Amino acid sequence: MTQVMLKELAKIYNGSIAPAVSSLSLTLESGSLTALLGPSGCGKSTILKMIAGLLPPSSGDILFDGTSILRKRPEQRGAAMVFQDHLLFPYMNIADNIGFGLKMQRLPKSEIQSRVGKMMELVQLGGFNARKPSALSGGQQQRAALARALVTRPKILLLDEPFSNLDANLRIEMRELLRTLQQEMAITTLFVTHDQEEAVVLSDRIALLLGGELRQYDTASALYAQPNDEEIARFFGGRNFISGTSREGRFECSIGTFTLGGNYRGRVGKLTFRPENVRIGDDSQAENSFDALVLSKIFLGTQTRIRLAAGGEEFDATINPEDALNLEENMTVRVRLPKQSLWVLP
Amino acid sequence: MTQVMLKELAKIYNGSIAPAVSSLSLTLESGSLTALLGPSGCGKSTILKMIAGLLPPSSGDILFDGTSILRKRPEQRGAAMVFQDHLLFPYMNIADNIGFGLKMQRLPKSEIQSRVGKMMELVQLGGFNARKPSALSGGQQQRAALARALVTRPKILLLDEPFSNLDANLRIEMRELLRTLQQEMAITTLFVTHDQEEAVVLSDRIALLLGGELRQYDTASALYAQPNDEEIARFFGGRNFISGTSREGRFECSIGTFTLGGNYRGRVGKLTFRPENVRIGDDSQAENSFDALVLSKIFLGTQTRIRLAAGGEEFDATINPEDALNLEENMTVRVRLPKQSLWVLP
Amino acid sequence: MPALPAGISVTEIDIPHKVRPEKPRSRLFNLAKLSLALLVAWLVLPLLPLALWSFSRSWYFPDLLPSDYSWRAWEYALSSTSGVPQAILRTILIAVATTILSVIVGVPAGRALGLYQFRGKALIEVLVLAPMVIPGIAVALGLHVVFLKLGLAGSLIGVMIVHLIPTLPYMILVMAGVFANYNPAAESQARSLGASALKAFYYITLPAILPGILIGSIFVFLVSWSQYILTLLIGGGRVITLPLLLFNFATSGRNDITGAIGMIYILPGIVLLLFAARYLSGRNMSAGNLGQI
Amino acid sequence: MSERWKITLLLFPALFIIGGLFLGGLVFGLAGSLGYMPLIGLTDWSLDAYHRILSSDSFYLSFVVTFYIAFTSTLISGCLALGAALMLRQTFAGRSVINFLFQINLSVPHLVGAVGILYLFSQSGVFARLAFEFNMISKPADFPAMIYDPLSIGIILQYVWKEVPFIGLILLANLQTIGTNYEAVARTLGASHWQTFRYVLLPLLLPGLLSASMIVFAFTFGAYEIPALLGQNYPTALPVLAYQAFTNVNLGSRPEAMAMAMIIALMSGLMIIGYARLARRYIRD
Amino acid sequence: SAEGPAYKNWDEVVAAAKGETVNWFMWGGADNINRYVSDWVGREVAKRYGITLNRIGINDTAEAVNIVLGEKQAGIDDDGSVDLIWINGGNFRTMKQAGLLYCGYLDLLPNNKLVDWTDISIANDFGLPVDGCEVPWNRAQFAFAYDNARTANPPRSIAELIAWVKDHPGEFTYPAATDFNGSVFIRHVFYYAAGGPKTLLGDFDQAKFDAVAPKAWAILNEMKPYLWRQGKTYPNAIATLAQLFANKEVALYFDYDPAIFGINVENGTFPETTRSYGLEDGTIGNTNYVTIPYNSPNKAAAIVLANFLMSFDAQYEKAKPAVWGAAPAIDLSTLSANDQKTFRALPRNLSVVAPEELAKYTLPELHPDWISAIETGWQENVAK
Ligand SMILES: Nc1ncnc2c1ncn2[C@@H]1O[C@H](COP(=O)(O)OP(=O)(O)OP(=O)(O)O)[C@@H](O)[C@H]1O
Ligand SMILES: Nc1ncnc2c1ncn2[C@@H]1O[C@H](COP(=O)(O)OP(=O)(O)OP(=O)(O)O)[C@@H](O)[C@H]1O
Ligand SMILES: [Mg+2]
Ligand SMILES: [Mg+2]
Repeated sequence: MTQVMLKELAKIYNGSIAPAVSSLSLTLESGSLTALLGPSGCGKSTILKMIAGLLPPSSGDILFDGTSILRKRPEQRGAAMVFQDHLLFPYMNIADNIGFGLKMQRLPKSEIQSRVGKMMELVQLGGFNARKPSALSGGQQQRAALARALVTRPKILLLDEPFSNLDANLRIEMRELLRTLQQEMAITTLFVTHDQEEAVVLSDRIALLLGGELRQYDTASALYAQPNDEEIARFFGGRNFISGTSREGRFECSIGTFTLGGNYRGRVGKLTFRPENVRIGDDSQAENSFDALVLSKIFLGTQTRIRLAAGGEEFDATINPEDALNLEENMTVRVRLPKQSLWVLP
Repeated sequence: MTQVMLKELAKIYNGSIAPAVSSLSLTLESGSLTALLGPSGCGKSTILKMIAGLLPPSSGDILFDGTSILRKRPEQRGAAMVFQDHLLFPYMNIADNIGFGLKMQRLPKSEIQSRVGKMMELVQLGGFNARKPSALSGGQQQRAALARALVTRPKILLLDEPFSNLDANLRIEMRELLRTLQQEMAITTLFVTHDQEEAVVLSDRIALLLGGELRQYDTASALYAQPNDEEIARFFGGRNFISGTSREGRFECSIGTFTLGGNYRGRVGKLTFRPENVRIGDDSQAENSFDALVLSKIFLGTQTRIRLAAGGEEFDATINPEDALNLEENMTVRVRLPKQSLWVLP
Repeated sequence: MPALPAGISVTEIDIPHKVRPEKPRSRLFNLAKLSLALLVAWLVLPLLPLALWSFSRSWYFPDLLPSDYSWRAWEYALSSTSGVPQAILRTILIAVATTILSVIVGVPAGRALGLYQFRGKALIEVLVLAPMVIPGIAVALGLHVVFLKLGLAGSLIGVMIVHLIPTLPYMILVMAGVFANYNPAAESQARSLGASALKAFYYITLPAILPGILIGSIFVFLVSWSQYILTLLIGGGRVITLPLLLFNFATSGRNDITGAIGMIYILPGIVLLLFAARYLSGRNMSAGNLGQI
Repeated sequence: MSERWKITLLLFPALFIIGGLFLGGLVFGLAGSLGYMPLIGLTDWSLDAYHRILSSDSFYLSFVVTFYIAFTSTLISGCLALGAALMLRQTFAGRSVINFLFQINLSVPHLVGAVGILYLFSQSGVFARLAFEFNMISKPADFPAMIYDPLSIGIILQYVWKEVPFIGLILLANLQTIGTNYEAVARTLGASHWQTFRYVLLPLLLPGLLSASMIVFAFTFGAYEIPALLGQNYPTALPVLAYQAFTNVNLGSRPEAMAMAMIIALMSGLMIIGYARLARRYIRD
Repeated sequence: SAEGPAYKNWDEVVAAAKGETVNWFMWGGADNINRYVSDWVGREVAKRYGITLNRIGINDTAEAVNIVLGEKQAGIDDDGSVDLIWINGGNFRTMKQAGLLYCGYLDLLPNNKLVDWTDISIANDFGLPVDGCEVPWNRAQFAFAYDNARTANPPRSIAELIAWVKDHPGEFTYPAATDFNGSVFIRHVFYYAAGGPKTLLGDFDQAKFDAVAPKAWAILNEMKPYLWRQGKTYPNAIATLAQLFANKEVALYFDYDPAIFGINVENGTFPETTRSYGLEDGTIGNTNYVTIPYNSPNKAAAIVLANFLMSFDAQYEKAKPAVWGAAPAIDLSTLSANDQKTFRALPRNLSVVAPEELAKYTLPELHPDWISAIETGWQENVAK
C-alpha cells in the first residue's frame, strides 16, 4: 500500500530537443489501479521507467508515500515492472523465473519455494514449475511474468502494455486475472496501454497522456461523458461536435435550443454527445427532441451507425441493429438527446 | 471484373494428415468484396495462396471467369496479394515499391511514373516518393502496400489480414480507403480477416471458415441474426443460448413461452438472441416480456454489459451506458425480447 | 590485463548522476574505461615493432629504436625476386575464389537451414559445424592422400577447395541466421506482383540477404587469407602464399623482411575491414550467428 | 517442387563438399592411422601407430602442453572479450574509433600477430629493451622468458591478442539482440548491478560465449604455425608434432601423424559433445 | 636409378631445354641467396639458354623430398612438380634410397670437368656416394663467430669451449638436434668424445656408438646448466641462435656456411665487429648439391641449369661477398690461370674466416645413419 506522487516530472532524452515527458504531476492512490493511456510515442514507457528508476528524470520528483525515491537505485525502490514481451529468462524454468526476485533478496530456499508455489497457484500455473518459458503458451508466459513481479510483493506494480502481444481472448482473460490479483493484494498499479477499451475495463482511473502531457485524469465514464476538450473526446471515439453558445443551462445552436444537464460558464462552445446516447424514434414531444434526416446506415455487427443531419449539422448515432431495421436513407426521424448525455466543450 | 470460382478446393500440407482446407466451393462475384472470416489456423491464408498461385492445391480447381488457371504461374495470374506485414521492400523507396509490379511488366519508365504518381495521390501518399518504407508510419506503409497491389490493375485483389497490425483509428481509416478504391476500380476482392467487425463493415458477403471448412456464406446481418449453428453464433459474439422446445412459432423454455418471428421445424433447440437486442425497462406487458434479476454490470466504454438471470437461466444484455445508470445489482427489471430478434438453433 | 571490475556498468540503465553523485562508481567506471583503452592499445601494440623493423637496417639490443634505417626490406619485399607481389595476387585469388565458392555453396545451405524445419536437420547442422571445431590439420593429413590421387595436391585449385573446409561453416552459419530472420513472404509478394522466380530472387531476396553475404564473405575471406597449414599441406610448397613467405623469413631471422612482408600482409585485410566496418560493428547481428552453434 | 526436394537441392552442394572433403579427409586419415595407406605401400591394418605414439612420453607431454595452451588461451580470451564487449556496449565519446581499433586485428593474420608478439616479448624484444632502459635488467637473459618457454606464454599471448576481438564481436552482436529489457526487469525485481550481471546477463550471453569459445579452443588446439614459431622445441604442440611426423622423410611415420590427427579430431569432437550438453542445459529445454 | 631420357650429346640437351621452365625448390629464408638465384641466375639462363627459372622457397628441404615421394606413391612418374632441389645429407639419402633421383647425366655436362671427383668430400655426400645423382654447388665448412668488441678470446677448440661455457654461464647455446646446424655442433662434441672422427667413419656401428655416446652425452649434460636459459630449452633453429647472438644474448654463433657471417653483417643483423674462425681440432665440412627428381618433366632444362651453376661465371658471382660469399664447389685449379686470378682477387669479408684457413683442419661428415643415431640419442639423453 503505497501512494505514488509524480511532481512536475519531465524527461528530455539526450540528443533530442522536445521533451518526451513534460512537467507531469500525478498522484496514484494507495492500492489503486491507474491506466496510463495514450497514443504511441506519447511518453508512457518513459514515465514508467522513471518511476522504476531505470531512467533518471530531467527534472521533477517522484515520491513514494511522501518520500522522494530519486536517490534510490532501481532494486531498492520496490517497483516491479512487467513488459510487453514477457521477458522471462529463457534459461530458467518457470519456478526459478518467478522466484528470481526472492532469490535476489537472498530469502531462504524454503520460503522462496512456498511463496513461488502459492503464486503459481494464484496465476493458474500450478504444476508448470519445471517447464522452460519456451514451453508455455503466450498467455501462460505473460501470467508467469506477472507472477514474477507480484511474488516480490512490490510496493508498486508497473505494467507496460503487458497484454498487447496477446490475442483478443487471452487479453480478456489476462485482464480479469490482473484485476483480481491487484485487488486481492492491493498493490498500487500503473498500467500502460494505448487501447482505450483495456483502460476502461481495467482501471479505477485513467490518466490520459497526449504528447507527453497529462490531459485528463479521471474515471473512465467521466472521460467518455465529460471530456476536457475535443481532442480527448475524439480519442474516446466521440464523433459529434456541434458549435453554438451555452448560457444558463441551455445551449443554442443551428438545430435549436437544448436543455443541459449541468451549468456551463463559457458562452461560445461545442455541444458534444456520444453516438450511443442519441435516441431515435422516442416519444416525439419530449425535451431536446428534433427532426433529423437519415443520411446513411452502416451495419457494424452489434450496432448500426446512422448518420443524421439537422439544422445544417451532421452527427452520428449508433443504435441497436434491430431498431435500425425500419430506418431508411432519406427518411426523417424524430431524435432526442437526453439532457444528462449532453456536454459542452470550450 | 473477374468472377472467381473455387471448386472443391482442398489442401493437405506435406507431412500433415489433417487437411488445412477441405473441399471448399465458393464463387466470388465480379467486382464484389468478400470477406474470408475465421479463427487463426483455419486455412484462410492457405486459400489465398492457392488462388495467387503461391501454393499448389492438393485437389480441386480454381477458375477465373470460368477458365481454370491452375496451370498458370503466379506472375501470370493477375492476382495481386497484400500481406499482413506490409512487406514493402525495405531497400526501395516508396515510388519504386509501388512501381515494382509495373517494372516487372517492363512498362516504359514514363508510364510507370505517371501511374505510380496517380496511385500515390489516390492513397494520399503524394510527395512521399523518395522515402524509404521505414520512414513511414504504419498506416502509410499499409497504404503503400495497397497501392503497390492496385497499381498493377490486378484482376483479383487478395488481402491477407492487411490491417491487423494497425491501431484502431488507422484501421478504420484504411477500411474506408479500401472500400472506396475497390468500388471505384471494381476489383474482385477477397479479404482475409479474423476480426468480425472488419468483415462486417467492409464486405458484401462473408465466407465464414471454421477448421478448413466453409460454414456459412452470407451477408453480414444474416450471419449475426440467423447463424446456422451455435458455433457460428458464438463466433459472432452470441452469448445467450436458452434450451427449450420450439413449436408452431413459439418457443417454450424455463423462462416462459416466447413468440418467434418465424416458424421453426425442430422441436428441441436453443433460443438465441443478441445481447444488444435485449430491451430492459420497456413497456411491461408487451409480448415476450418477463422479470429478470440484475447480476452484474460492467462498463465497456460505449456500452454497458448487464448480466441477467431469469427462470434459472443467465443471459447478457448490452445497453447504452446512460440507460444503465439507474440499474443496480440485485434489482429486478422488466425485460423484453423483441420477436424479430429471436432465432432458434437446432 | 586488467581484471573485470565487479561493478562495471552492465546496462544502459544509467543512474541519474545529478541524483546519485556517487564517486566510487564513477571512478570504477573510469577504471573500466581505462582498462578498455589498455586493451585496445594492447591489440594494436604488436603491429608497431613489426612496422619499425621493416624500416630498420640494424636494431640491436638494447636500443629502443633502430640505429640505422633503410628501405631495403621493402625494396626486396616489393621486388619480384622475393615472390611477394606474386604471392599477394595468388593469396587474393585463392581467398576470393574461396569466398565466391562459399557463397555459391553456403547461401543455399543457409537458406535450407534457416528457413525450413525438416527431419535430420540437427544432424546436418552438426555436420556443417564440425569443420569449425575440428582443426583443419586433422582432416588435411587424410585429405592429402585423396588430393594426391586426384592430382589436386600442389595445385591452386586444390588449395582453393581445401580452404572451403574451414570457411564454409562460417558462411552457412551466418546465412542460416540471416534466413532465420528473413521473411520468404516477400518473395511471394513479388511473385504475386508479377515477378518471375528469378526476378524475385534478384530484386527481393538478394538485396535482403546481401548484408549477410557480405559479413559471411568477410569472415571467409579473412580465414582463407590467413590460412597457413592447409595451404602448406595441400599446396605442398608449390602454392606459395603470403603466410608461407612470411613464415619463411620469420623462421630465418630476417626481422626486417619479415616486418615488411607482415605489413604488406595486413594491408588488404585492414582495407577490407575499413570498408566493412559498419557491417561488422555491433549493429549488424549477422556476426552474432557465429555465437549460435 | 515439393519442399523436401527443395531442401535437398539447397543442401546438396554444401553436404557434398563438407561430406566429401571433411568426412573424406577424416576417413582417409583414420585408415592411414590404422596403417592402411596403399599409396605408400602400407596395406596392413594395425594399431601400431597408436601404440607407438601412446607409448612415447613426448606425445603425452605434447598433448598436455597443447591442451594447456588451448584451454588457457580460450579462458583468458573469453573473460577479456566479455569485459570488453560489456564496456563497448556503452555509449561514450570516441566509441566508433575504439570499436574499429578493437576489430582491427580481426583482419590481421595469426602469423603476423605471432611475429609481433615475438618482437615484443622475446628476451631481446621491445619490452626487454624497455626494461633495460629503466635498469630493471642488465642483460637479455634477465628478462623473463616468454618465447620458446615452457609455459608457452608467448603463444597464449598471441592467441589472446587475436581471439579477444573475435569473441568480443560475437558477444557484442548477441548483446544487441538481447537488448536491455531483461536487465531492466531484473533491476526492478530487486537485483543489484552485480546480481543482474551474474544471474541475467551472463546466462543470456553464455551460449554465445560458449560457442565462440569452442571455435577458439578448436582453433588453438589445432593450430600449427603459432607454436611452430613461438613454442619451445620440446615438448612441442601436438599439431607441430603431427606435421613433423607427416613430413618426416621416413614414410613409415605417416601413420603416426595420422593417428595424432585423429586424436586431435577426437578431442575436438568431444568438445562439441560437451558443449552440446552444456548448451542443452542452458538454452534448449 | 630411374631411367630418364637418354641424351646423346650436350647440344641435344641444350636444344631440348629451350623454352622449358625449371621449378627449383630451395630453402628461401635468405634474401641474398634468393636474389642471386632469381635475379642473376634466372636472368643468365634465360639469356643464355632460353630457360625460365622458377625459384620456389621452402622452409625445409624435406618438404621438396616429400613432394616427390608423394608423387611417386601416387604414380605420378613423369609429370612431377619438382625439377631441381638444393640438397645434401639425409635428404639425399632418402631420395637415393627411395629411387627418387634422376642420375647418370653428369658426363654430358661440359662443366663437370671443373669438379674434382677424386675428392672424397665431393664424391660422397655425408658418406654416401653421389653416384652421378647430384651436381655439386657449394662447399661449406663449419665455423664459429664472435663479436670481437665483446669477446676477446673465444674458445678455439671443443675442449676450450667446454671450459669457456662454464666460465661464461648463459652466454652459449646451440640449436636442438632437429636443426641442421645444431646437429652438426653436436657431432663436433661427439668427435671430441670419440677422440676424433676416424673410428666413426663408414657404416653405422651400434657397438662403436654405444662406446662413445655416453661420454658425449655426459659432456653436453655437464654443459647444460651453463647454457642460455640453463639449457632448459634450446633454440629451434639456427636463425634463433643468430637472433640471440645479434642481440648479445649469447656470445658465440656458428654456422655450417661461414658465408652467412658476412651476409648477416651486410644486412645489418650482426655487428660489423663480427669475426669468425675454425677450431684447432678441426671442423666438419660438406658439399651441397643440386639434384633432379626422377619425375621432373623438365629434365633437360634442369641439367642445363645444373651445368650452369657449376660454371665459372656462376660460381664466381656466388663467391662475391656482396652477393653470397659461398665457397666454390669447383676445383679452382682446373680453371684457366686468368680465371684463377680473378677468383683469388675476390675481396674477402672481414667477418668471414678465410676458406684456406678453415681448410687446414677439415673433418669429414658421418654417414646419415650415424647422424640419425646421434640426433635421436641427443633427444633422448640431453634434451629431456
Ligand atoms: N532512448 C531514447 N532516446 C531518445 N528518444 C527516445 C528514447 N526513448 C524514447 N524516446 C522518445 O521519447 C518519446 C516517448 O517514448 P516512449 O517510449 O515513452 O513512448 P510510449 O508512449 O511508451 O510509446 P509506445 O506506445 O510506442 O510504447 C518518443 O517520441 C520516443 O521517440
Ligand atoms: N507450410 C505448412 N506446412 C504444414 N502446415 C501448414 C503450413 N502452413 C500452414 N499450415 C497449417 O495449415 C493450417 C492453416 O494455415 P493458414 O496459414 O492457412 O491459417 P490462417 O487461417 O491463415 O491462420 P492465421 O489467421 O493465423 O493467419 C494451420 O493449421 C497451419 O498450421
Ligand atoms: Mg512504450
Ligand atoms: Mg494467415
